[in-house]
Amino acid sequence: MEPKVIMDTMWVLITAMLVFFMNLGFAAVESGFARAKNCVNIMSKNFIVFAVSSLGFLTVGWGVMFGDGTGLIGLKGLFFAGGADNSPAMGEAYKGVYSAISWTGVPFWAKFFFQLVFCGTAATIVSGAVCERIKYVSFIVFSFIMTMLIYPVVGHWVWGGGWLSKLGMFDFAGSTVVHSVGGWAALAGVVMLGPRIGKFDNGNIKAIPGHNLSLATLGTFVLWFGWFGFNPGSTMAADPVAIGHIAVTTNTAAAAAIMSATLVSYLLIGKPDLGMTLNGCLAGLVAITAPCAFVSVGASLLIGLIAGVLVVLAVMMFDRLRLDDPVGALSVHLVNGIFGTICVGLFAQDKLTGTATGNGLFYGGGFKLLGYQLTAVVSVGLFVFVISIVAWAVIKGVIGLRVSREEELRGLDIGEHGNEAYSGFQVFTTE
Amino acid sequence: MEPKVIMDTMWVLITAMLVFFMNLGFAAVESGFARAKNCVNIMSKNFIVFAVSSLGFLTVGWGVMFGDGTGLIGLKGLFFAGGADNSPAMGEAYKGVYSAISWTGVPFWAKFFFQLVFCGTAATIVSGAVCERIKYVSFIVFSFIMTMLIYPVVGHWVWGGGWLSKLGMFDFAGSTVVHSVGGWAALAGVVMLGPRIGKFDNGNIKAIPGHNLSLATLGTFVLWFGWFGFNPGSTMAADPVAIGHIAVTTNTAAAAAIMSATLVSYLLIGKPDLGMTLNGCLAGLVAITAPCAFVSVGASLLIGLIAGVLVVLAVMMFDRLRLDDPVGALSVHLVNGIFGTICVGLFAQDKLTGTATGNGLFYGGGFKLLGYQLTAVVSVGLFVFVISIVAWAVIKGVIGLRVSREEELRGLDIGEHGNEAYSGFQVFTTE
Amino acid sequence: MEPKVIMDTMWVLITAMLVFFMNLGFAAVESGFARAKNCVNIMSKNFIVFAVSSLGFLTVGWGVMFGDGTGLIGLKGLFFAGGADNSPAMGEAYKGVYSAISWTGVPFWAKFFFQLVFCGTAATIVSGAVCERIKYVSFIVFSFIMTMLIYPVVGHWVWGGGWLSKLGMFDFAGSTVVHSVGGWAALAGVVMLGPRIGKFDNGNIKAIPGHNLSLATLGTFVLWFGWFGFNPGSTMAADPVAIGHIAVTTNTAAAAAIMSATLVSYLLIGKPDLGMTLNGCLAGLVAITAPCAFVSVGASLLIGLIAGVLVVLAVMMFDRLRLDDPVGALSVHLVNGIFGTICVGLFAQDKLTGTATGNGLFYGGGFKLLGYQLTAVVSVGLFVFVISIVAWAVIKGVIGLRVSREEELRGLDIGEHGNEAYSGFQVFTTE
Amino acid sequence: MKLIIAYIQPYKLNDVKQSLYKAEVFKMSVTNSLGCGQQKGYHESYRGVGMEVNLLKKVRLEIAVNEDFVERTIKAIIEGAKTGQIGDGKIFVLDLPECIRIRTEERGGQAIG
Amino acid sequence: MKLIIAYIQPYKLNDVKQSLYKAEVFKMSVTNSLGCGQQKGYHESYRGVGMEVNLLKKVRLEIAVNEDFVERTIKAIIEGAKTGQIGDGKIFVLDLPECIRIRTEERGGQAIG
Amino acid sequence: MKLIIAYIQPYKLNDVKQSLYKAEVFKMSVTNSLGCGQQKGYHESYRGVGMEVNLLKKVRLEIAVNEDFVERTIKAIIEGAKTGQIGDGKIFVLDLPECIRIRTEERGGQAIG
Ligand SMILES: Nc1ncnc2c1ncn2[C@@H]1O[C@H](COP(=O)(O)OP(=O)(O)O)[C@@H](O)[C@H]1O
Ligand SMILES: Nc1ncnc2c1ncn2[C@@H]1O[C@H](COP(=O)(O)OP(=O)(O)O)[C@@H](O)[C@H]1O
Ligand SMILES: Nc1ncnc2c1ncn2[C@@H]1O[C@H](COP(=O)(O)OP(=O)(O)O)[C@@H](O)[C@H]1O
Repeated sequence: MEPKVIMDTMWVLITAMLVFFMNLGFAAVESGFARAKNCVNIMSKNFIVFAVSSLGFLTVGWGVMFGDGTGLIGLKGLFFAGGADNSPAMGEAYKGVYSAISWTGVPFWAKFFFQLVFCGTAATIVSGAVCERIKYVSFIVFSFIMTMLIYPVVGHWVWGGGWLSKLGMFDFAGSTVVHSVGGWAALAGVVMLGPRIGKFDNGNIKAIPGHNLSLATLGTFVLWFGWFGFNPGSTMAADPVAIGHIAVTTNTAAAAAIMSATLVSYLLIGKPDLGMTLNGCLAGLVAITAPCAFVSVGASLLIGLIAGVLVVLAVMMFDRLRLDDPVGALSVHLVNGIFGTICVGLFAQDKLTGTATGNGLFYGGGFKLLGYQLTAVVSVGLFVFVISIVAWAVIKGVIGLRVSREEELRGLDIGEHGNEAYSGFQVFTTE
Repeated sequence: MEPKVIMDTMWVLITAMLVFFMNLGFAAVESGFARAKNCVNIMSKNFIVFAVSSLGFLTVGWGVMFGDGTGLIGLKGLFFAGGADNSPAMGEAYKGVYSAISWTGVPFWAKFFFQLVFCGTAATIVSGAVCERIKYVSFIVFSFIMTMLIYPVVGHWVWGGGWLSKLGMFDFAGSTVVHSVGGWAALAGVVMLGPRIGKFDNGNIKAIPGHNLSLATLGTFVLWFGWFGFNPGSTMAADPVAIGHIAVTTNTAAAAAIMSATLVSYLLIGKPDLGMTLNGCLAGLVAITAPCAFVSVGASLLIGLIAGVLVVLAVMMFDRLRLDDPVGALSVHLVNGIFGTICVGLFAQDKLTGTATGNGLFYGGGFKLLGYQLTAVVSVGLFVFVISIVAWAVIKGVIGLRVSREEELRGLDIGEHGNEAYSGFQVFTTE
Repeated sequence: MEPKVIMDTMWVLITAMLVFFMNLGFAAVESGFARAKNCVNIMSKNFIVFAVSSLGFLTVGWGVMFGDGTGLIGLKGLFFAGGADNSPAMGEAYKGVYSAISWTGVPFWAKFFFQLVFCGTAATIVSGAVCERIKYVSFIVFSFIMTMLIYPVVGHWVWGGGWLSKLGMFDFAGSTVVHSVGGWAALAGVVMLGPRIGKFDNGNIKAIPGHNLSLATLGTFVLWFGWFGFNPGSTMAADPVAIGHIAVTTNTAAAAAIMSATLVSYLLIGKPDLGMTLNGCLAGLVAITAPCAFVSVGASLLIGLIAGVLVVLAVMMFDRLRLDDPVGALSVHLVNGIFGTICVGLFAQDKLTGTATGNGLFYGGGFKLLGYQLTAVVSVGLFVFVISIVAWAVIKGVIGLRVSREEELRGLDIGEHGNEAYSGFQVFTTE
Repeated sequence: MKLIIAYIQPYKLNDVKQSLYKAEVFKMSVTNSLGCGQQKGYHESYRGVGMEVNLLKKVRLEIAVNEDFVERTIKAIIEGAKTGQIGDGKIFVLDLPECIRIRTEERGGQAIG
Repeated sequence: MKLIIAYIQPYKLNDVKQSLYKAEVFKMSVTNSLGCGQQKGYHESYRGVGMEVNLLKKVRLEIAVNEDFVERTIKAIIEGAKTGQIGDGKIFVLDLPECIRIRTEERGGQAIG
Repeated sequence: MKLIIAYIQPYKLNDVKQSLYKAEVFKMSVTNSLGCGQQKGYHESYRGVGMEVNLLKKVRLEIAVNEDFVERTIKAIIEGAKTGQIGDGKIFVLDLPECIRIRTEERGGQAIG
């Protein structure tokens, strides 16, 4: 096979592996920010969720997302990724039912694997926001819905040849498709579940410190690392100039967000809170995900700085709104997923690394692109939030969403799994 | 040099690095499943074991495994990987004493490094099964024997041009060569050592919970991640179709095994035990290791489902058999290493990704291939178990195998290393 | 673009990602070797330091290091990596202001990203040595100086076309440029800060055990893993023979150092101390960093063995000298950075993997190369130590270096960040 | 003087502290403890092997008070800890012949507060 | 009533619980503790610097009983904890003038069990 | 016999052990504890939400001694723990009617040491 296919396949698979590795990062961040008594449960959720994604996306999700169909949903080759396909043939040469992704010249299963790890990321985002009170089985059921229906449908709109892509909306690596989708579904879950016992006792907000900030820090490093697969990999081709550029915009946004989040938390809280620094890093990464290939390194710096401020304010805002998100998933993925999507409309430079996005507002492109981006933000938000509320409601009705008060007090590790995370350690749980 | 050599070398080295990284995974899983008082010792064992492998495989192991020789053992270029070799020359063009591995066109040290990390994996598997009671030095000595003799001999049989490869037996990435070998050696160690104090007190089986399930979970994620080097890398060439296919069969088997192991443990134990979920993942990965390149994605799903069930039953069985394996190494690597080797004989499809394996039983190939696979299972099992028993026995005679009762009660960290793993933490050790 | 550029870019970016990942390793090792009460602070420092590096190296550092200029410092294209550049054009074809690095044919931002992660490593080395007593903000300020001035200047001398490179001194992957620089800056910090309370009470040396040796072990594994990016990646081109060779020399030195450090600590301390085993691994890796591409595998074994001995003796020596380095950063990076640089002068074989280093002393090259190496050791040592002392002194004068005694006793986590690393755990801090 | 030892449910610690403050009892020492009493334990399992856990997490309070504070202290603890459900805990009252404040070496009643 | 405090070897906890159950003593509180006694400590080292550890891990039991239970409780503890080797531990018996069950506010003897 | 309970600053544990050894008091039990007293607490925050921490880390000593050792033990503790600053801690002295050495079943005075 000619070199290009080989090189592109290597690039796609290696970056996909890095994105897969982000599952470890999410597991570590989310359990680290939660209490020791719920650690086994969070680890279990974050571990099994990728298994669920793998099966859900294989059996139906892929078909819904990439199958040729209407502007709203894929219809052909729906099940078991089993439609006709002659990858790595590209463009004209491609004969098959997954034409929306025939722009990349890698073998079929390489495409599938790369798309799968993105689907898994969207699903795992939900886990953190609903943790410390949700039933294990209820989360598993929702994850199946997420990976077989919710994510693939939005994915079809933006990356599967659906109406948003036709419209001219751009989301390079998934600020909307992955992070906002995960964020909206998480928000619906938080609303349906209500806060953890003691979080908002008699009117005032109580701090419920995470049990292991080492774990949370390592997890954030892993996510940062994995993002070098997430963004540069989304070229799905080893285009030297593009991947180099994206690696730097991605890293610069993260760095800037770390600094601004740390500074802002220092100013607002009085001390540089590690949790905020970590969330800041993730906020910058989420925000640069959509525009990473379309904006200059300078713009990525600016985007990062803003993202870092946004996330700190958002964390405090959600507390004020009495929305209990133990790990800051909403502030990171929802708020900055939206912000990042909008940034494309503001900072994009036409053909910067090849893609003809047209210019964003600040580069003389006017409101055209920005309008498309906002359309996506609103429509995706509406769709995902509504369908998720419905899904959570149905689950609540059939098997229930929340563990008993007694179980929540003792911890979900014993209640849901009969395990203890740190057997032998003296853990003092007074809430 | 022409592109193919460059691309293949990159692929071989990068995947080898991922496999190297699995050492971290094993260290985390095994120490996480053990008690805090033995954590330093397990970390030390899992850390030094790769150093031992590096030296053992360099000085002798490589030669024994790949040196031209008899069907049973390599004889040429035995020491210090120093034989004549003109890699990356391939096939006909190859002139050297390591012809069995001349089918891959990468430079010599790239071949060596890739094979080394596999040798290291086999050695590290033993560590977990014998932990919490074995003397540090005794383990080190055994690891030298393992990496200089036991592993290379079996490796020669299957991958070094030995009798099993000539016979027509297939083990793509090492269900037998790596995992069964590690498993059999571990079983011999477990038998020679006996159970930990208190494990089988007065007839009934006692649970000895691991001290850090966060660590165990992260470790399993790392192993899953590393397996994308282990299996797709075993092409030792960047063959796009093959590596994409293998990445997906590997992941699908893991996902299926996670689901089935979790479900079965829920049914048998009453709750979804995290330890079983994690072991399930590893079981699926071990089982798909031999057949990953020879079977369809559908078959990999089935193989995974079965592996997940097997591992849960095996964990319980070994307890009933009074074989004390603190981390489930036998259930994962031995049982599923055998199962995976057999799966080749059942599910293989001829030339699916190129290799002419012939068809397995379920694809009309009859019992021919299955027979070869079983021959390997039995012969390797006999050889490794017997030689390991002898090795352990000799070590026992000369330097002893097991720490004193007093040391075991206080913990091997203080006894063997004079260290504490979690200084400052209140660790309550009542067994 | 022709394959070579694509392959080289992939290699450069992927190895750069591995080096980035080493930040996690440093964070884990350093916090694991420190006490629980300072864990949040160390994690914060090691996390933010890469953000600082990213901004510092982008705004000024890159230009100082690679900008065309004098033998001492870069002058052109100084700010925001913004000079003229037509990468991936190479050698003759290159037109731009960063000609010193035009020997590699990858796009500009790929070069930048690769060099950035090395700069980050140098900065992060300081963190461990000064931990458990330094003010968060003071460390951040120093890190800016480090990444905008100190590191880039030395980098210019050796890798940026400066006087040492002209002289004929060789440092393949940075034993001097990265590790010694980090080590000298750390030494200056240790001198200016003084020891932790209680470390050298009334004349005798007190052990202050690290709080989490699991974390330290995982961190060392990650560093070992990352080093396969650090050394083989420094080819900045996917040269199959070279990268395979480097991977094996790197690993062999690490393995040998692990064995010798463990043995020596067993002989000197009475038991194989895990901390020494881990430091041994890092010592071997640092020592082989400069010579990895210039020496044989056999030589790397020898280099590793010596490095492992050196690090154990150095750790004990610094204690005797009343220099309090909680994590052994000086023994690892400074001592072995120097040793590794010298090894080039001793073990180098001309053109072994292409570079015309000339032969080292032991290969009949006489004292010529050795002389150049020693010149580098001395000049870099003088420059970095003096400028660092000045920098630390200024910071001390302006904002202070050290936290209050009361804060140090309670822990910097609460004092500097208002956080606790392990909320809920009973941590018994009697010093 | 008396030394009052109380075992309470961990999640009740804050309530008890509040009611003690209300009763102007400001000094106390708190230790985590495991308790076995009427309250039934729970079932855990690990890798397929079950185990009964009947040592439940409790918080142990130790409060030294002068005679005239004894009753209000007890009342305050009950007020804060009582739910009426098994597991609420116990209070033990011991005689305390002597008490010394290390800082001032004061002894007896005035050293307590 | 008496308050019995016992220090035992950690790995003896289960045996002591068994023998206490046999003696129909079902209620107790357990804390982990570090003890310094006749039993000699051990040597640790960290990065080349040695340290003597003479505070050994022990388990502390606190059991409140009525007078008629004192002796059988002591006997039960000894039965479960005794190995005849240094480090077995100690039992301390204190007077317990008052005992209150938080749940019911019962006092004295009937509150103990 | 007396049972001496002392709360001290954690970082003073070694000094106290030294002075106790000097006073020939070799046996003790040590537990970590959280204390609330005169010493003011500190402010923590987590993800933007503040919290007052007024339970400070303390070390709890339990030492059983014969009458003639009581005063020297108290003096030794004060000597080791006293800094003159708030937070130094407290010493409580209880009567200890009975003491048993599990290993030998000895009782009373000779079982203490
Ligand atoms: N006799 C006793 N001796 C020591 N501790 C006791 C005793 N009785 C109760 N406790 C402590 O009080 C806690 C609550 O007692 P329990 O019997 O469970 O609740 P209740 O008193 O409401 O029935 C126990 O877990 C134990 O820690
Ligand atoms: N006088 C004492 N005061 C407080 N605790 C004590 C005293 N004597 C013994 N202990 C506790 O009992 C434990 C066992 O005592 P030790 O002297 O080691 O064993 P033995 O009594 O069998 O000689 C000690 O570790 C300590 O925790
Ligand atoms: N009345 C009391 N009851 C129980 N513990 C006390 C009492 N008074 C003090 N303590 C313990 O002693 C510690 C030190 O007391 P504190 O009042 O802070 O110092 P000082 O006695 O020097 O004013 C407290 O943290 C607490 O653990």
